Amino acid sequence: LEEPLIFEIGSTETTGVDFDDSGAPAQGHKLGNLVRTAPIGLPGLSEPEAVRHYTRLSRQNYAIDLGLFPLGSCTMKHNPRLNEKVARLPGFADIHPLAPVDTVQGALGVINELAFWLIGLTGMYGVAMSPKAGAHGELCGILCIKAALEKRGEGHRKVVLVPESAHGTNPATAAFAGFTVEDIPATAEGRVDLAALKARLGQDVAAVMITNPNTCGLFERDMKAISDAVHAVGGYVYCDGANFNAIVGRVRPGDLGVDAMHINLHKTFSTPHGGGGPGSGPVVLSEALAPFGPLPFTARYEDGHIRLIEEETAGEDHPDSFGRMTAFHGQMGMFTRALAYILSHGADGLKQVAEDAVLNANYMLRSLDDVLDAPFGPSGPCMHEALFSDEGFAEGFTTLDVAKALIDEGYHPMTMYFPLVVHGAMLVEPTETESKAALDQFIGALRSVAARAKTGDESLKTAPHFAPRRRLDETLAARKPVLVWSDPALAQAAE
Amino acid sequence: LEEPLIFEIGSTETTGVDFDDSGAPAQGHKLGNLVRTAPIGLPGLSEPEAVRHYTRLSRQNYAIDLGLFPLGSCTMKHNPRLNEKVARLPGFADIHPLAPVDTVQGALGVINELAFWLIGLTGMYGVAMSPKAGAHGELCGILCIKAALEKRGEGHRKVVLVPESAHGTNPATAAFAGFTVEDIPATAEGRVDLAALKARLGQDVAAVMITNPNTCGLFERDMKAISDAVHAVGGYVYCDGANFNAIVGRVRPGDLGVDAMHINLHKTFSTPHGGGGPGSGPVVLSEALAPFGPLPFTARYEDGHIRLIEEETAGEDHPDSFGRMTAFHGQMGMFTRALAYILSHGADGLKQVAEDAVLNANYMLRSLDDVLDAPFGPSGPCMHEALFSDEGFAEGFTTLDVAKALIDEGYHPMTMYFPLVVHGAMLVEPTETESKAALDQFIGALRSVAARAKTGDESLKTAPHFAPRRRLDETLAARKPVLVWSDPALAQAAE
Amino acid sequence: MRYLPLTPDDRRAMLATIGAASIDDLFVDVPEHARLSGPIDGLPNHASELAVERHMAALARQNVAAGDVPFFLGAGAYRHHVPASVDHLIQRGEFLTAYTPYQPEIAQGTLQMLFEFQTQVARLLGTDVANASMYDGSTACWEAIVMARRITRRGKAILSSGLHPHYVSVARTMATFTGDAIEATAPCLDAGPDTASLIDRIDDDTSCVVVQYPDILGRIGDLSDLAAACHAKKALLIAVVTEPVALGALKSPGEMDADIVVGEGQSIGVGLQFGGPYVGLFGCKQKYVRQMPGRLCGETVDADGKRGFVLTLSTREQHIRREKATSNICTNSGLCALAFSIHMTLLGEAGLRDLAAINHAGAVAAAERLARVPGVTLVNDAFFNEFTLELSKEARPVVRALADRGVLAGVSLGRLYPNEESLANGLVVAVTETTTAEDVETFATELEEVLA
Amino acid sequence: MRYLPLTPDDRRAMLATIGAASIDDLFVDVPEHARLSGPIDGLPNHASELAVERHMAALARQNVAAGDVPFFLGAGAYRHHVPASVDHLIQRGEFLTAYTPYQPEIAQGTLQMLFEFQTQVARLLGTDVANASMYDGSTACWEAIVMARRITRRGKAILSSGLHPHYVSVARTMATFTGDAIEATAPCLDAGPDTASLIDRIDDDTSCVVVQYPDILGRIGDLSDLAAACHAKKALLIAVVTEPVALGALKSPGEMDADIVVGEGQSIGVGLQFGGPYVGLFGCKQKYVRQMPGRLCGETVDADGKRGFVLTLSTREQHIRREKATSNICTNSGLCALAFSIHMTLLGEAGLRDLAAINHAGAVAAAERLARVPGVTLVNDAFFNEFTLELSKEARPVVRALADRGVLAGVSLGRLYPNEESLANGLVVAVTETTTAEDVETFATELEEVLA
Repeated sequence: LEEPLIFEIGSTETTGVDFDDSGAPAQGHKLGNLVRTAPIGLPGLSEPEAVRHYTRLSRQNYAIDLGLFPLGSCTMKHNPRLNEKVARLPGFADIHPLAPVDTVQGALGVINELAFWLIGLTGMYGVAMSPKAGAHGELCGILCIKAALEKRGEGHRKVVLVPESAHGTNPATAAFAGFTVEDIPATAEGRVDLAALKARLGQDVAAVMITNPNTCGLFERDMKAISDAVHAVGGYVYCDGANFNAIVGRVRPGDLGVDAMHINLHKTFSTPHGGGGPGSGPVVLSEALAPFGPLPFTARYEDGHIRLIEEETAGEDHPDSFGRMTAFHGQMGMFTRALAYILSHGADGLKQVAEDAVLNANYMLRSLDDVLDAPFGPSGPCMHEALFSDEGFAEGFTTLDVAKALIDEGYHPMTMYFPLVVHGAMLVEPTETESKAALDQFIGALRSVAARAKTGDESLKTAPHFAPRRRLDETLAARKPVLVWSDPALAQAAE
Repeated sequence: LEEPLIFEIGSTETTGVDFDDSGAPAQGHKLGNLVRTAPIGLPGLSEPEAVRHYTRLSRQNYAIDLGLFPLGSCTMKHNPRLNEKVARLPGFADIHPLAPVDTVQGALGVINELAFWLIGLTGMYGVAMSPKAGAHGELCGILCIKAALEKRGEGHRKVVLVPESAHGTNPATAAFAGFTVEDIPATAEGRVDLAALKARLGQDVAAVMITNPNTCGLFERDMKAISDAVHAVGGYVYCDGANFNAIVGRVRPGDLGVDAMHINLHKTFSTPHGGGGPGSGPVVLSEALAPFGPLPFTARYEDGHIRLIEEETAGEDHPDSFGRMTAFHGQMGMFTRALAYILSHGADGLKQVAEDAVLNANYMLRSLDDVLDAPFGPSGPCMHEALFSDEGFAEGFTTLDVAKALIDEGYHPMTMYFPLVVHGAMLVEPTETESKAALDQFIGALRSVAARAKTGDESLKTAPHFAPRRRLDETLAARKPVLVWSDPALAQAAE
Repeated sequence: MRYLPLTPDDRRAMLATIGAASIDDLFVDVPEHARLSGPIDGLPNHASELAVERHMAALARQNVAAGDVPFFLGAGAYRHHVPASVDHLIQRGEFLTAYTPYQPEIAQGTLQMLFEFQTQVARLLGTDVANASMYDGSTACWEAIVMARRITRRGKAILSSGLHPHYVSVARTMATFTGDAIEATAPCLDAGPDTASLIDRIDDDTSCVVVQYPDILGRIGDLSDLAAACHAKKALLIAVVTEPVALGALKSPGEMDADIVVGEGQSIGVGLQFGGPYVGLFGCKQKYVRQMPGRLCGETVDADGKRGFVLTLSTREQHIRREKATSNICTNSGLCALAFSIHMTLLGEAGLRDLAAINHAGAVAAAERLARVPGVTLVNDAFFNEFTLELSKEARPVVRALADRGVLAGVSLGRLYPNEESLANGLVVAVTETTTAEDVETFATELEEVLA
Repeated sequence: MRYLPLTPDDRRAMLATIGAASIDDLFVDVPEHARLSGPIDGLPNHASELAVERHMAALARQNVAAGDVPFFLGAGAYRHHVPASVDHLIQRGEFLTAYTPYQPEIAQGTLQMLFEFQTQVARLLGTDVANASMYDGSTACWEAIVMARRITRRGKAILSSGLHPHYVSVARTMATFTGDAIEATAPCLDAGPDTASLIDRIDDDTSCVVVQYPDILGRIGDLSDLAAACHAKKALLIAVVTEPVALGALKSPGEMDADIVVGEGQSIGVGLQFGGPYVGLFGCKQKYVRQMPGRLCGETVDADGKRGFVLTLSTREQHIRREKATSNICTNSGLCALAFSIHMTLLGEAGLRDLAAINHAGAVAAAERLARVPGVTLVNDAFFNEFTLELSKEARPVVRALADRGVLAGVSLGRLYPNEESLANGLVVAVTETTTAEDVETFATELEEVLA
């Protein structure tokens, strides 16, 4: 059954919300000459219709709750329902960001306690909690670096080195902050080329941005040596923490010389993706960078009272802050969820998380490397994700075909064509919340699809066949973008 | 994708629940010689696996949230989410039925306030709140009648008259309480035959049980005359309130001489069906029967304090009570939902509920009576449900075929083969929470299926084709009942 | 009106299709005298969601939630921690807003769940089979007595003095009308249950003996001899379990040869809810399956030969049999059964055993602590997570005094047995995994003050 | 560990398949010095769900929930009643646990919702198009400034003194690094907004003028002249709406020819949540669509010709463009956008207009009542649901004193502008449909005592 758009079934006279009559006394307004007169065009549905519309829509989605979601680098793990429950406690969900500080001590306590854990797990010095998502966190880290350089009078350092396998956000962030981005090459085994990096380092380098574990699913063995070399020339080390889930509880980035790292709370600490956000990207900072972190900032005083540092007190307590990145405190609703997740696992459980994530990925790698090319397979174990290429597919068959065929097998495809360093890359990340039985079932499906790609089964080219939609015309969408609904009757009348 | 059973995917060593170590000190037990030693055989799943199992299972169900659910006599209407929310407030969900009465005044307040509404809406004298479901409520009503008769010294009255179109629970209830059940015939237009009833009345008649509106979807015009006649011979009138939703806010059964009526809270007041309960069946009582109502009983005293009448105080306040029907206070969780529903609608909204339910049913009746036989259509308007028969279907085509074909059209079928008074009955109840657009779509689907039944389209016989399962072999299930899972490996080994 | 989709335009158009001039025309069969013209006097009109939520929340705040105070009530309803995922899953519209699975092709979700539930319940109770749930433990108990009558064709049921008095009351009420004989007495504050007395009283008119395990005072006794004694007289043994968590630590009644085992499943997945809705568990031996009341889900195959599930043996039920039905019941407690089944699946055997061990250990520690309070004596020899204290004073006012001090201290036997002087000083105390050591200490301290 | 399905047996079997002797072998690439052998010192170990829930609930209880007291805070975040069905629907696993819809064939639910959201937002803001949401209003505002720079190739943004100071702060922070010029001043306690002054300052270097509507003091002014003045100088007008409910009563910025309209959508569907997650609204004129930041959902067809939706124009985005992207953003606020869209669908135009009317009427009544308190002057000529009072004393201590008396009285301008002496006595007060007449009366009474 096709689900129509709300504009096709709703009417501007229908509402699913009632108001008490007493609420609207008929007296004069104070809206000046700005009273809205023109219609808005917002359709309404009664509650039964609305519940049905959105319930039906939801069923056209794939989701973690329905099956394994092997998107490499995206870390689709189980979202515990306890976290949803605690985030909805009125004491968290129903408090205002500008409420008097004495009335929100518990909320500040959550921020403080989460900060304590993030610092402890990463071995860093401080943490900026307010960034709204991973990319926002990257920006925060880079801004800290820029502020630190300027404080040192080295604003002339304009180069940020980024490995070619980096997430696209890394160069985008550096460029946004006014830096010049230069690539660092990779070795044949998929890691940063330390020698090449060292050769490039100099007084113009502000920072390197490295993802570790990297986007090929490998740990950067030379991380400490890289950090030392960068520090030696006066630069800073930014670590993209997107893959922190592979090492949480087992490795502290602070021990490897990292100066700043954002943590995607949804990846490592299981806040829900929600079909594309909201994210949350706190940034842990080294002692060198912490003074520059953004407002607002929280600190626990010796009497146990938690005080919020905002503009009015920053001069005293946090004078070098580069300022505000967002209106309020950050993603409080994600903090409560992440804290509940962290407390549930504890230090021992988080270590197990990393171990099981890595174990599941290696099991995937070794269960498939006879039918799929694993370009870095010979280099040794992977971390939390397994990387394959399209090497060996029949002429004209692509990673896209394999991905779409997996849909027909009942799965969401893996990440495709990323990282760019591998041709037709397929990046598979099972996460630690999949059972062995679930992995075996997926491995079976992917083996079968891979075999069809190798033998050139034409039906792959038109997959998916059993999804709510067949392949969609993305070119058409981009060429003549239709971003809002317009009434076809009106459109026709206008012609 | 097939979803395996928990016994096929779980293990007795796996758990989705953690406990704190501190909770279980290793000390001596006090279990005597009854420590369990044998394995139980209960498989466990981790939380991610469990969430996925039950989410996938749920998707094999049809539900009101997915589409129109035209089950006549079952009243599948929208379940407001507000009601779910209030029922989960800790002050309702987390209180013990034997908590000191002073600590549960709000809960007693809910019971009292709902009782106030039920009495007001029905025009009756009192209400027994504790029956656990409609059938339990019927039993309660009949027990009140029996108690009243015995108090009058007329325990010899052993006959309960029941119309042939009655719900099967009516005769079952009367029989369970030790009465002899006799049928009352119906008129050609589908109502109780008043003359035949009067002819049968006498000193042996304890009560009549009448459903009004009746199971043919018609209002019993002669209800008051029936009540008067029954009362004249010393009997009582039990009204099955299953269809009260058709008249709520417009007609008070108390005005028609009813002595007892149960109210299915899920039908009239929208508590969720939940795939088969829990129900709730409060019974409103006339002044003649109220003294015999079951314990516990609540009453509001003049100081506004609500007191619970249990065994210890019944002698004083409620001496003729026939006793307890269930351990505690009844379905409190359903009371909170029903009260929220009632307060949301109010007296004006509930009247609208009845009107829209009746309007929707008549629209259905008149939009289909050209393609389906409507045996009582000529008698005039129906109430909340429209009744059709299989008259005119091609040879060998049945109501069952039409029902199963509706599944392929994306709908749950209507009630089939009930009431028994009509051949191949199809009882369609849209309820008031369906939009005109939803009705039109369903009418279109049913018209098309009806046409195929009339022309004898063979594909109907094997429907459904597009459901999670094809027609299931119910005979096999009943002949050799398999009610629990047993490990096929063990079963094979045993052979 | 937010729940009513029809617009005034819709209503006009539909009346036109019907050929009626007004809504009143559709109510033409209602006699004039019974028609109300406007909304019913004295009842308020509709309210916004915000107003209703405020009103209900204000009522909720007048209650003391168990989680907010030290809490020790049991006696047939127990406070356990229910994982958040349980409540999340039962609220999925596909479960919450589905009907009884009479159309199995589009109800396999509910049906498979019920099949899993039946198997879990049968294994837990130690019976061969189980049904798809009953209203609650007390009605399941009564249905078991009726079932024993059907099987034995005898009319006398002997109820243990350890059976929950509300369960006894339900049985007595119903028996008044059906003519069964119910033998029941109040318990004594003995250290163990009344097994020996029950064995003595079984005779050739006895349809069944009903015994609670653990009993209302928290006592536990071996049922094997009782079962043998019943069977020697061709009577049935019905065991009642009001705390299913106990079966994670204790032998099941089925293992001890009980014929029918019923229970209150509320402890697993459902919560306190002031007494309902709860979920009745009902299991029995295979040979009695066709005499079982309630809904049953069975395995079968579809037209393609695939495994599927259906409601079965419905020829026992009222919608087919009318006055010849085994019971007048036509609902089960489906959503509560789902909650039970999900929670049990999350626990698994390992989790259930751990849960039981923690409950028991907590109860042992609490019993020892409370027994050290001057004026308090522990009645039980053996117990699971609930035990009875004999106080130096009448327990009812003590419970009220402790409530005023913010401790919900247990259930006084005076409330359960208002007419039994000998029980007036008895207090039944339950301890679960939700009880902390601080809760126990607070209770002990306050109790000492109140008893002083 | 309840979230980890692997059993010890599974782990052994999988290591065998991999050919590794132990888990440590898989971490061989981590240098010795960086490997931690056991769990990290000083951090506690795992905890039960019960323990975690208790801990979090204890923290939650240390906060004063807005619903428990008379509450008048706004200034960029508003308390509105969100229907229960909104929260129910966004918790469906298929929405909650889905990823960004990069595989459109199995993500039509999210995509169609986003298309509906974009249309709702565009209509509400009065723009031709809208994107699939931004982090929040403040970041959307900054992205709009950057977008104006891209379009005009000019580097100076003029910010109205009525723009939320946190929004100004975000713009200033970011501009520090990007080199843009930001002109901004603090507001004066005038009765109307600073439109005239803004018009005067537009010059040929101006990329955009940013104006809030209603502004931080709750004032509302016609944007038409300002738009014309901008366009005369080839600058863009960016309008910022922090209270979208206002647009149910007021002309939209788009109607008054604003080029880009951004907003904070939190009022609809999302709730207060101590500041986040919120949902940024972003709409603009059709001609600027390819310069928009953020995700966009577009209509297309599938291989069978059926209508479907995809993320589109992603060539603007970082995962394709890397350092040439329009923004470094790679998430939207999907679930909050869903909540917004569902709530807006439930409201519909009629409901939104009613909601706005009730908010406004309540605010008018409250302003009149509060202005009668001695020592209180109403600043605004016109306002929607928020207005500014000038008190006879410094507002910050007054707010604290009222909090001690159980009234959350509004946002003091001293908190927002700590360095502006002239604003110290200003108090911004918001009134919504959740504010009762009793709340207002309590506020007025307590305020009178505190000011006395």
